[in-house]
Amino acid sequence: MKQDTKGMWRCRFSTALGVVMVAAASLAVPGHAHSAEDTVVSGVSEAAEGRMDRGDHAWMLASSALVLMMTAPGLALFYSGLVRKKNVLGVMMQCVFLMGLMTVIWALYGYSLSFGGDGPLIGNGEFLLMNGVQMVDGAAPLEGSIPRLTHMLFQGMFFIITPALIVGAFAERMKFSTMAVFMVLWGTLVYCPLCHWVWDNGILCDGNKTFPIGGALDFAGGTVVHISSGISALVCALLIGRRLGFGSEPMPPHNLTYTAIGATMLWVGWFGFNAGSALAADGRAASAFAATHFAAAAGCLAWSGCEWVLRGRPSLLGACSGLVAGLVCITPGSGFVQPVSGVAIGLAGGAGCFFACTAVKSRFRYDDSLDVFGVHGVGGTLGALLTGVFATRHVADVRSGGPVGLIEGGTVLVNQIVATAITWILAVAVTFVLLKILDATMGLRVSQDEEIQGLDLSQHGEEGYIFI
Amino acid sequence: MKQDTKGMWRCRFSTALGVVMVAAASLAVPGHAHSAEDTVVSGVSEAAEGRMDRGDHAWMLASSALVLMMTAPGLALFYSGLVRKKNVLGVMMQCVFLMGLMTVIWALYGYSLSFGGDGPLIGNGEFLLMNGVQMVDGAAPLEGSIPRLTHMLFQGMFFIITPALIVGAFAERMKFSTMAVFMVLWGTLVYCPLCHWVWDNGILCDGNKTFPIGGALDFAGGTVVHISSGISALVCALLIGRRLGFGSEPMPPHNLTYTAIGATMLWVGWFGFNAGSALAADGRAASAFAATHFAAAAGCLAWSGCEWVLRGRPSLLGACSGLVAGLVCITPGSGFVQPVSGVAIGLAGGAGCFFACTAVKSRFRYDDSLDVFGVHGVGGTLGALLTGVFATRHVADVRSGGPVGLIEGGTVLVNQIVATAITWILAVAVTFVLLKILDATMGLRVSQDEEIQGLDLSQHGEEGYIFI
Amino acid sequence: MKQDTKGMWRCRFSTALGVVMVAAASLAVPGHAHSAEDTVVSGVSEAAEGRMDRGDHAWMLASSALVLMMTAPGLALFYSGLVRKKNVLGVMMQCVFLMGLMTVIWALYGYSLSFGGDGPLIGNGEFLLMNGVQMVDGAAPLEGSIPRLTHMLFQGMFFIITPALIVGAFAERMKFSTMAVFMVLWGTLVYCPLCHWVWDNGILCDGNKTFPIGGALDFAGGTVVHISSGISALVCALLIGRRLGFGSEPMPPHNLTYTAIGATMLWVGWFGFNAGSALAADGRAASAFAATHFAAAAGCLAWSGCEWVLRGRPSLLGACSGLVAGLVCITPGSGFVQPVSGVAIGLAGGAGCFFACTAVKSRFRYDDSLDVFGVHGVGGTLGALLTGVFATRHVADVRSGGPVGLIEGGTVLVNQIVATAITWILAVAVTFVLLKILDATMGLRVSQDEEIQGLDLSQHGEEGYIFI
Amino acid sequence: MKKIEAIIRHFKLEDVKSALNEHGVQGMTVTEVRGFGRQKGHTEMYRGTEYTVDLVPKIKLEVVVAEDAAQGVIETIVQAARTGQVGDGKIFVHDLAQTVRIRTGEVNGEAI
Amino acid sequence: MKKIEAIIRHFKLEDVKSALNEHGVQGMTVTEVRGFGRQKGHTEMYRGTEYTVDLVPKIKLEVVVAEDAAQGVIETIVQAARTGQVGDGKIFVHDLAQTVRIRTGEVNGEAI
Amino acid sequence: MKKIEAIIRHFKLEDVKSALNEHGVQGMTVTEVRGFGRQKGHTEMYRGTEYTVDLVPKIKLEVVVAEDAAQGVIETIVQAARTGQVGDGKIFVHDLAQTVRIRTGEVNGEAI
Ligand SMILES: Nc1ncnc2c1ncn2[C@@H]1O[C@H](COP(=O)(O)OP(=O)(O)O)[C@@H](O)[C@H]1O
Ligand SMILES: Nc1ncnc2c1ncn2[C@@H]1O[C@H](COP(=O)(O)OP(=O)(O)O)[C@@H](O)[C@H]1O
Ligand SMILES: Nc1ncnc2c1ncn2[C@@H]1O[C@H](COP(=O)(O)OP(=O)(O)O)[C@@H](O)[C@H]1O
Repeated sequence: MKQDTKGMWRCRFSTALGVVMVAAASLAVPGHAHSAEDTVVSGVSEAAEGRMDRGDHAWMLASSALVLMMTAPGLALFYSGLVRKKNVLGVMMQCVFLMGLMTVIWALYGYSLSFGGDGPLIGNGEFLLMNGVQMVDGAAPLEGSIPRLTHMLFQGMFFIITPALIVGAFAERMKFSTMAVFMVLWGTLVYCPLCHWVWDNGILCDGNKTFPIGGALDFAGGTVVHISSGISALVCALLIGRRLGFGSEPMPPHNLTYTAIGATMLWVGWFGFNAGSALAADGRAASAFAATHFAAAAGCLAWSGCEWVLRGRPSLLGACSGLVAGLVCITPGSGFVQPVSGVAIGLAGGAGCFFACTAVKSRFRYDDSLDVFGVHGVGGTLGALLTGVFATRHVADVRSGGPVGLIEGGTVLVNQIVATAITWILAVAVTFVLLKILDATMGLRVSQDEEIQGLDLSQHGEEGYIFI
Repeated sequence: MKQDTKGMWRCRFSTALGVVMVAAASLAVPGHAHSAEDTVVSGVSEAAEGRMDRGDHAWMLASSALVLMMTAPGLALFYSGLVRKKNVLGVMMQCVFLMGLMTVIWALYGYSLSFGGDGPLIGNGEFLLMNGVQMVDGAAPLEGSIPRLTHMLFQGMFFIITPALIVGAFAERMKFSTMAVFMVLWGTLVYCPLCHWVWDNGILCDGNKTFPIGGALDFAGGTVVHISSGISALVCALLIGRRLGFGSEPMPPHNLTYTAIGATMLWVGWFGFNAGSALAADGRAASAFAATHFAAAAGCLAWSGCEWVLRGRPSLLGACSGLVAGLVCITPGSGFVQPVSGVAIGLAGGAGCFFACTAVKSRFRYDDSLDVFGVHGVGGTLGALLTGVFATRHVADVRSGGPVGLIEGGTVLVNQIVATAITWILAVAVTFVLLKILDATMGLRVSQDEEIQGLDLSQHGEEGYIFI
Repeated sequence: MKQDTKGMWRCRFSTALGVVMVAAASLAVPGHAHSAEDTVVSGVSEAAEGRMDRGDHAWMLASSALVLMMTAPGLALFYSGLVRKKNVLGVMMQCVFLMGLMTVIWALYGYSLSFGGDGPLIGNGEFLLMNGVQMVDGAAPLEGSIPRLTHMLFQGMFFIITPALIVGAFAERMKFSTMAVFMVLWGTLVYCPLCHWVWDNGILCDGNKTFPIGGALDFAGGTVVHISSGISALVCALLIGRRLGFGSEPMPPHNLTYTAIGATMLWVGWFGFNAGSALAADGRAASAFAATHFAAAAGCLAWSGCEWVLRGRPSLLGACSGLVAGLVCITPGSGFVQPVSGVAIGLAGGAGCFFACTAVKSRFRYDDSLDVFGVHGVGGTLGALLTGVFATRHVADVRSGGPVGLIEGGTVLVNQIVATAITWILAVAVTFVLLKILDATMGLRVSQDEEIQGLDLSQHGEEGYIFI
Repeated sequence: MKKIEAIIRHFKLEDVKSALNEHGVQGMTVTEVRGFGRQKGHTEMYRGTEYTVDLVPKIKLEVVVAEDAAQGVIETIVQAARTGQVGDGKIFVHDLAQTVRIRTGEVNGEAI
Repeated sequence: MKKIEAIIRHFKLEDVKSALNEHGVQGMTVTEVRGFGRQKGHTEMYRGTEYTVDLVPKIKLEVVVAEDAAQGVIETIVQAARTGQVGDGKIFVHDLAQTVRIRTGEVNGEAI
Repeated sequence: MKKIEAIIRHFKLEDVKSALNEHGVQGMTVTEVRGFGRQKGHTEMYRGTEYTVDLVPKIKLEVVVAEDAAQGVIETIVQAARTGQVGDGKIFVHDLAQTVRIRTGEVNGEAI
């Protein structure tokens, strides 16, 4: 079996055939006595390859909607509450505009570059301009048990949120036009290759023969989404530089109610993100849903617990940051670990990111304004490694019956480390080069005056709240 | 085939029978070798007529929830952010109260008037008080592959949002009681007939024999929802008159963060609106979902692009207005055009509505306060026409294999023009008469003092924000 | 038949077998002629016991997400808008923190205590630490037609929102640490037993042989969620005492826009709550969805109508309170009554809770700050009784063909009264004892200074809005 | 120099501002305040609890002008802000000891 | 005439307002401000960054009264606003050159 | 005693506050205001409707100090708040008739 997550269906043909036989048999004898207590459903799709399952499809449509909701209103609120009042629209605008921009890129060539063909390094032109994705003569091509259109949509929502996450690193100072160009290039040169490597049988796909040691178990985007964006964010923060007054002026969040609304919307939307990554409404989707839910809860408790112990009281921002950290951390493993491990992973994520956003950040004094590195970079990396520890064949038998995670005695942790390292390198290198080029050509930052005035007015000519 | 969208199932019986046979056959031989790559699923429901499909049903329940979310919090936030602080609750109250009022009307007689019987002009009493819709002896009557109850619910959400859209035209000045009475009458006399004409095999239903030239392709409500509300809105704006101080005082939006949250919620909810209009979780739902998504994205880019070019910088309000314009514009065609055409339609919608809300509006100086005409009237009309251009048999074979849209060499554009014109006439005539009557009896506007004080206090005795 | 709602599947084995046979037969002859008009679907799951239905599962995953959204952002916004500015984060924090805390408890032992085993009084250790719930060898144990994991998740969302509802009673004054401890104990000692009694074949489960007179019809949580929380809230309000300045200082809601956003999110989320309680995407889910929708609408009209008549104008807070009251009131009956009865029940709920929150509250002068008792206690009780009036065998044949509700000539009203009384007693007794103990050990209230300063600063060290 | 402080109705701000502009006033400062006075506010009712909202939203306008310009400014404000109904507001006139323009350091007359 | 400007604690507004009311004061203007003084604020912590919040939310109350009423009003405010803890606030008394009621054009004594 | 009222730019608050602190000023009150002056604001465009936003967000700072300290405080503010660009703001100096510390009832010099 070559790959095991979003592009999983394609490589499952042979095993599935057997399943279909069994399913067919059981269909033929529907009355045969299961005890309701003991009966179980296979995590492997019961739907035959090549037959659409409308239950799966219903869940995937809902999941796509949920993941779009994560970027906005979710992330837009989460981030915009954390900046100063004069930049509230600037942050929202970056999120909303990226929803438009990345979607069009995805339609034109992004999906094709990510999921076209079988090459080890990059997709091909197979699905350019939605060819081979759209309906032909009233029939929609399938990917697994859902229309390929829906696969394209669901994956396209990830292509929006990943760059949108980076926005937090250079909040309150980046030039809007440069941001837009950067994101198109970043999406094309970091996201699409990475996505292809991990989820379309590329070099980082577990089971890939070309590069067998780096195959990552990444159910919903630990490497592709969180590590890539979190690491790139750190590079952005370092190259773009600190905000004026950073360290001397107070820059407290201007509206924590928005941050809380956004964070809880992220929690809700993340069910689509993680459980949707099963690409089916099967048992594994349920398992991923539960692991996600438990990790968010545990992350919330861990971060606010750390605050409670170390600072005397838990804060709402802490609880919200913690739940997001828990969600980030469970993302790669959500479909490989047991839900109860989600509690452990969430605790680790909450505490680890707390540490990264407090001790580490104040030690090195980079201005990663909204802690994209601290939460997504650190949380994603932690999650990728912990997947190698907790993954179990009970949830996904990716080693043909052999042990998977460290706890079972398996060795995927090695692959996880290699894949993570490669992702770090790719993200750092490409982001660094892109920013250097853009700095020389367009300029990365707004002028000092514009920064002082705030991005709302200087970049968009609007104000957030007008109460007089 | 008499009709092709929401009420489509009823008229599909004969073709479906064949499909069922094939489906049955394939069920009987489940192992027969499809290549996962090549297999496709028919957009036509595989579920036999008269058998419930729980996958379809799951998606329709979710869609119903999504469409309710569009009215509130979605539209309520989108609109209330655009008014002045003293009217923020007034707008929200109109949305929330209409959710209550229109729903009860729908339960009592609205659904029956819209979807009862087969008459060319109006529904009958078949479903009054939910008779024939509710369960009998533990069994729920079906409409296609879903319970008729769910059909009623989904359609009922449209009966809420359509009048709620109009609210933006007379924001900040209309008398609340008159608004409520107007909406009940408007819903009864404009919405229900139109809905019946287009979606229940009435005179504007594509394939209707009585009036064959006006049959509209309207997948999710270009005529029924957007043209009807947008045109009526213009009549309202003209008859109710401008706000005090319009043109002399600045009336900038008091809270653009709300507008952005609302707009992005509309984007998310619109997936239910458009893809839900397939009434199934089938390939066509996926296609409509994708077209919707692409059009929203393209609309967002188009409007903010226009601003960028003409005004030097893109604004968040522009991006949000543009995405809504794109969504409006794709609505009628979402289930008839290819997703990639959604990009073109979205661009046209964004640019067209930008033009309508700037040049046209400032030329004629009507006070359509929140641009209901500019976005829904213009965007809906544009969308209806573009459906006639881009519709293709690949998505919906409504001409029995013949060409459909102009690009394919088809002629539905003529029907689209006729149907649009009829909708304009109906909306203008009924709205005009209703408002004249209400003006003479109840009065349309609040008193000048009340308008100055703001609707929050004068109509509802409340204030939006109390920070002191 | 022993029980009829969430745990219903387990006790349906025998009848289901028959259904399966029929279903199988119909599968075998797929082409046999149904008239689309006349065909109906049984409310009873067509899916065989012991076979997963992915359509059901898709809906249950979506429902779980919707119910989480109810607590936050839904309830968090609804409540936080009603308090004074200095306590806005305090309320949100309680909601968010409870999402974390209760979820972890649920994973550890809560689900097992509620749904383990068949004992009449309390669950057992069967599902401790998710044993027997998680996947084993790639297969997920089932509960009815969905994975048990999903059953656990869906039910777990109720375990979050129920304590979160109580938060409104002691808003603006309770000590955060004591709140956390209280909720863990309350969840363990009130929620889990009650949940087991009503939904897992315990003494209050309709059809239970041990205690036949108290079996409640409670489809989605009238007793388990609303009565339990509403009555406990009253005890909290009385024992914790009034806010400083209650009755002398004005304490108007600081941000009604949040309250409206929250209320409408509750409406949307409640579809998951009630229709999801069918545990399937079947006809009964559709019926419950419709009843819920109609009751919310009617409640909205009833409360604002009362205000209109008695006070001269309807308010947004009234409309929002009314819709929530309607939703509360329909909750127990949603899967037992016809949708059209939902209108009546919603009207009763809206008017009854209006009366409770105005006349009753001002008569007795307890400081139930956000009207948890007035809405959930009163509305839940009213709903439980009205279920006994309107329940009908047409929706759920719980008396083997005999009449159910009073209107049909049935006698379940007696059971409803007994079950409600027992729930009141349990809630009052346990809450009273817990609070007395906590008062003596940890202290219930923040200090007077902290209360004056506001919980945001005193408990969490943060401010909601910083605009300077 | 005088500082003229005017408490006016929210919706009169625009009128007053343009009247002052025409009258030659080149600067002013505006604050959102709540006022309590003869205008008895109104009753707001939240879920059955009645609040007498005696704190009505108002705008405070501060204009600093030269001694001799004061009377004209006051009259301009009075005219533009008047509706004749209770609640139109008040004007308070202060003597200023000194005025400085921060940008240039200019004082008094030149600073306005 | 005097303008009495009092910086008080948020939650004392109601007490002061009713004390003044009883004392016969018929009008006042209220503004939301933030104060910095001996009350050393507190520390807020946002994701590990510590902020000394020295700007504490306060209420500014402005009351204009006749010369001879001033002392009584000041005392009333002091009494109603006092808690005895650092941060109770300050009262600043200004001489007013003139007062005008916008609605009627009345000046000085009659305008209050 | 003098009350020094300074209208400054939003982002200069922190600088001015710490300059005053170093200069020994122990208290001040801050209000969010909007100013209109030479700084001509800017144009905001909402869906094609153009608004001249002449009301620019500013901060009003009020500091009460002893007579003789006033000049030093004014200079400190001018220095800290100056950018040299139009819109830096103004300082208005008032004579105060009286000052009271609510907590203790101390007056004038002791109250500051
Ligand atoms: N004595 C006062 N001191 C300070 N402000 C006052 C005073 N009297 C009135 N005001 C302010 O003037 C506003 C209008 O006063 P009000 O008495 O309601 O109407 P009018 O000015 O028409 O008599 C009040 O809302 C308040 O802000
Ligand atoms: N010198 C000053 N000038 C202007 N406002 C001041 C001054 N000193 C104090 N204040 C205001 O009074 C408030 C209370 O002062 P503070 O020194 O904290 O307590 P106290 O008045 O009890 O000594 C401050 O928050 C500030 O708003
Ligand atoms: N005559 C005035 N009265 C009251 N406030 C004024 C006056 N002139 C200016 N201001 C305030 O000072 C601010 C700055 O003034 P402005 O003329 O824009 O720049 P500058 O002070 O650099 O000349 C204004 O925004 C306004 O708040």
